[in-house]
Amino acid sequence: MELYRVPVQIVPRPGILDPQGAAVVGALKTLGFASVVDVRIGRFLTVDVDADSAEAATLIVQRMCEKLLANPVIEDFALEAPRVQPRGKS
Amino acid sequence: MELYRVPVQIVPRPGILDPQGAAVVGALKTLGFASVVDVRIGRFLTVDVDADSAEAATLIVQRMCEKLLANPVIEDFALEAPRVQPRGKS
Amino acid sequence: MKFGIVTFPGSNGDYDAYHAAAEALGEEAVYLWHKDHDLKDSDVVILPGGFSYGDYLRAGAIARFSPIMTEVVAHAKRGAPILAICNGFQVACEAGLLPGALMRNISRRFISRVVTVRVENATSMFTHEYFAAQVLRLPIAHGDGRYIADPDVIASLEDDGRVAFRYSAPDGSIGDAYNVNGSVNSIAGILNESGNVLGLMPHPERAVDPLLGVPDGLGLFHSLLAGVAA
Amino acid sequence: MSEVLPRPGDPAITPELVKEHGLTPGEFDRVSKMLGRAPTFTELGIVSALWNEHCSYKHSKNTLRTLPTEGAAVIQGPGENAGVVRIGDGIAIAFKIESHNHPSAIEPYQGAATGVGGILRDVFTMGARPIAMLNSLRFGSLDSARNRYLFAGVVRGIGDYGNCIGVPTVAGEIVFDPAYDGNPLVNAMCVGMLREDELILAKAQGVGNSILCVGARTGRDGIHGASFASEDLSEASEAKRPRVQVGDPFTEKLLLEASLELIRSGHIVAIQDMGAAGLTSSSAEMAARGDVGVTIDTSLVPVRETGMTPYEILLSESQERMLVVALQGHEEAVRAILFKWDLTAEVIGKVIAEPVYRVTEGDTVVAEFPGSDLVTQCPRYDVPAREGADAIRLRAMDVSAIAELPEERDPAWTMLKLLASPTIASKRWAFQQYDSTVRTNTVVGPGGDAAVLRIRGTDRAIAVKTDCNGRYVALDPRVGGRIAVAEAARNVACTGARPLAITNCLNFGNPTRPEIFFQFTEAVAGISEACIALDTPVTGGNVSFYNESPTGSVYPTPVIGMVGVIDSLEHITRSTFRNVGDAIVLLGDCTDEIGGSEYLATVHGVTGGAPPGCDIVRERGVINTLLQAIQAGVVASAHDCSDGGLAIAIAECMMSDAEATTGADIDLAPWDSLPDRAVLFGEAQGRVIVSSGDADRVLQIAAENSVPARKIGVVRSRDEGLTIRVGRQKVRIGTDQLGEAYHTAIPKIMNTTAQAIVIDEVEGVLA
Ligand SMILES: Nc1ncnc2c1ncn2[C@@H]1O[C@H](COP(=O)(O)OP(=O)(O)O)[C@@H](O)[C@H]1O
Ligand SMILES: [Mg+2]
Repeated sequence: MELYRVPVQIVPRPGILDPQGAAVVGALKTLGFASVVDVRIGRFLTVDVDADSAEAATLIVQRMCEKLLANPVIEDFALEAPRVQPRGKS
Repeated sequence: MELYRVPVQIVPRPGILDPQGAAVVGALKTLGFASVVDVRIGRFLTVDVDADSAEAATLIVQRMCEKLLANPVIEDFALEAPRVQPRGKS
Repeated sequence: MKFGIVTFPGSNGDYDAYHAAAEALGEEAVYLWHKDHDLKDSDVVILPGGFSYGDYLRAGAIARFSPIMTEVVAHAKRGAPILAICNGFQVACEAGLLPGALMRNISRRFISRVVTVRVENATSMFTHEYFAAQVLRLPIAHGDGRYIADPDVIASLEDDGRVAFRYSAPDGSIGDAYNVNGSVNSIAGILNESGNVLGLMPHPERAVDPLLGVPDGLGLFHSLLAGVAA
Repeated sequence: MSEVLPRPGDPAITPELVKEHGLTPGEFDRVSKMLGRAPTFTELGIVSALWNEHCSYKHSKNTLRTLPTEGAAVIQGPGENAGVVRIGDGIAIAFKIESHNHPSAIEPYQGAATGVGGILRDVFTMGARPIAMLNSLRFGSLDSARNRYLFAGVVRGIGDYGNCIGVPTVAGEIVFDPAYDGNPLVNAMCVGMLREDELILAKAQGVGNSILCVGARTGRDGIHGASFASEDLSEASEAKRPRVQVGDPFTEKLLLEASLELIRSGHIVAIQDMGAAGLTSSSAEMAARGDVGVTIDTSLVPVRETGMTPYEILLSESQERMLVVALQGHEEAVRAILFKWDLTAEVIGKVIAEPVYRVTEGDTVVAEFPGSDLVTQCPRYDVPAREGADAIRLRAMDVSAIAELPEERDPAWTMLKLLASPTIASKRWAFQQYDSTVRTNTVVGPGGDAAVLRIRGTDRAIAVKTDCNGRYVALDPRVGGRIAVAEAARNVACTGARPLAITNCLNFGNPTRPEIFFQFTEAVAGISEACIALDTPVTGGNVSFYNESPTGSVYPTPVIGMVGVIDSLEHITRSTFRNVGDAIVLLGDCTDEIGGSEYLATVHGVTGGAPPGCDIVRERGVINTLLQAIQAGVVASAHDCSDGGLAIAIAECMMSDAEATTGADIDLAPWDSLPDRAVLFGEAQGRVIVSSGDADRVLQIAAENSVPARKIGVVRSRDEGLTIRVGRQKVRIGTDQLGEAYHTAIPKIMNTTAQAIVIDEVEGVLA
């Protein structure tokens, strides 16, 4: 058993209004960042799980996302590759 | 000029209490995901910018993070590698 | 005394602050538009409650870059009073007028109710009309009110008497059960180093009219008035 | 009329496509006749939007016509975005209620939030500043995880939207009953204030005037299901068209401020929000109200996504948008105001002399309808109404024969059980998530009988409340309809307010079923009777049909939103006992009725019997008595007797305000001849508990109004608790014990770590 950290990106589904992102684009432009074209804002989670392998860790976090972490009506999610995590640290 | 998409991860600084993360851990356990050890919740942004190169895109988004997107009192941020983005699509 | 109340896009406590100053106190009050660079000769600037920029990204994060904030910061530098209420407190922290940050309530829910807070510093320009350890009844209405800061910042706030208010029991005792949003050391309001910027989550401006309940917020405004008269 | 050709790429108009658009063959013929040809795809979309139940009221219009809509206070009755009544001093109140049931069932948070956003727009487009929000919610039992999830998500959605906008959420009601399993009801009401001369209507006028699209950009949100037929249902197109709209309260707040500024500016003649069916319904309805022609160019509409077709632009339900008719030549002034608020306004069309409703895409006409036929010629249906056998059987049930449980031998047990029933228990868990004090006008907030808001600059206040007992309506729709109005009026009167007018949200099942249509027409008849008798005309409302779950339709739930006026701030009255030693007086009378009661539902799991009778003349007498006594200064508190009956109402008077609890000593000997449980827990109508330092005067005023009234007890201190003498029993119970049951019931359920709660927690957290 290793401790794996699985990073999860959750983003609003395409076509879903993202008022936060729109507000941030406006703010960035006001701040002089003229080259900004779009911003979408979602959530970033790191999930630490005990698993036998990186594949197993991915699989379980995938299930967590489907079941709980993402709202399929308005969000998509993607997992990054698990990283082995030293124990006893968060 | 290309359009680059720069993914940004913003996470609570270590040591900062994350009650949301704690609630999610509890929820996952209740749902039977016994192997979950910890969850930290932050923000995931994709910033689309016009830039001459991937390096330039990274640099400008880095500046955005320092100025607006992350609050150094409570958050750390990390950029992923920029990806060239086809135009006219959000 | 002239009160200048900043209206950011998404502010909604500006109206309450205005009426507290103009009606309950009978003082002059003006709204200050976020896009302007003009404090209209206000003596006291109020950063009001509400949801500036929808609280999108982080509460207060975008508002701090409004043009008017340049003048507000300069006003603070001059030692003039700034009263930062609720969302205003969040803006003030983001702008560096006050240390620390306000995070999601520990209950993770928005909380709207009357709370009791204890006056910790009864000598500041905002609070000298209260007596030390006086317990006030004030409304709160926020989702992101959990005050946090680095331990050394907290230590200096405590050591310098810059904690202005703490959530407390009705009898003034302090404890987790009364720490409504989980703030470090039950902190409900703090002062900056020179004592001319007060940030607090409770709403004194909503507690100035006996028709609506105990008018415990009046003392704060009277302190400001008396300070100028003195 | 122009020639209208199909747009390249339009699907062929087949019977299947017509059906997918929700049109019957008869309705299709009607359109074809109106046009003198078959409609194009774009036109089919327009018709399907305007003629669906939600916009056209095709099954309800004929019935709604029977409601009384006129009265001295009414400035604007049904037909506009909101009703408007005058309250004196040149001040008027605009108010309206609307449902968002189905979106909330899919995505409770966004569904409820966008419901709040929509009703806010209805009110501020009248020129009124929103000053209060209310909500009326129905969920299945909280024993189910899904229902807890829906409850928590809806409450959070309502809170987040209203809190962000800065309009206090001050009152409402929440009922839990298995009848709402799978089909929650989420009705939101908004109340706004304006000066009478600031009223503006949504009536397009002035040939040559410009039509502007204002506010948020248009995306592919909520385009109704039928539009999926327009292309292959690939994964990509699925993803392109989210079923739920996401609310943006921040933009709405800007839109609110900008709209009010716009209305006061004199640059515009009409304004209307884009609600259901978006641009289509707002433009067609504005044109029809003004009896003018309009032309709209979809290529000028600011969009958020590329490649949107006219069909999509017309039917999009993107939120936070308005349609404005500006005076010719004033377009730039309009844009300047919106610009100030960081919003955009684009001219997208014109008011024209030619009597047509025309849509173009650039220069190409893509849809055209003669005159306002689209709106005025929509079909109307009367369905045969026949009462369902189930309702008849349930009503006839002899509920007095239901044996008492052994535990009931101690009525204190029953009291605690009822107080902890989620429908009766304190809803603080929910309303503590609503900012109820912003704008500093809330004199009585959530938790009272009705909310009271002072009107600044006057000595007046208004009282507002929503009410409906769906169980009563299910058992006897006419009586239930009457009671809904009477109870709302009583609640408002308990605060010292004269009931003025109502709005209503009629939540029913599938109207094409005769038993549902029977419920609908009967309930509306009951509402009419009560409104006429109480002189509270109907100024508007909303109908929500097809509230059905797999197990059947919901209880018919015609929610009443009542507004009353208090002429002097001195008369504002609260529901809880104030002074130890005051006499407790019951206005009205006890009966042996227990049919349809919360007692039967909670203790015996029974929905049955006839609901309590509603003598509307008596109701009026009780309200008059109450108001006269309040105005005479002899009422310390007044609380309406409803769910759970007299015993529960008394307990609430003692402890619902946790910070000022009292005790009471009650003697119900006058009703010894009635069954104890009917006296304690029966829900006889027309009753109010008053505490007074001058009971004789209260009794005298009651007598003058021919209202039965009796002194039933005395307010005691909290330490003395509650004592009730009833029949041969003496019930004793501590105030704190009652308070504990009442205040902790819902938190205990919602703050567990049960799976669904956690799911909501997580979504709440992650939102
Ligand atoms: N139950 C009702 N009683 C009276 N009037 C109603 C009722 N339902 C709807 N109306 C009126 O019909 C009109 C159309 O309502 P509605 O379609 O809900 O408005 P919106 O366009 O805001 O959705 C409104 O003026 C409304 O007041
Ligand atoms: Mg409308």
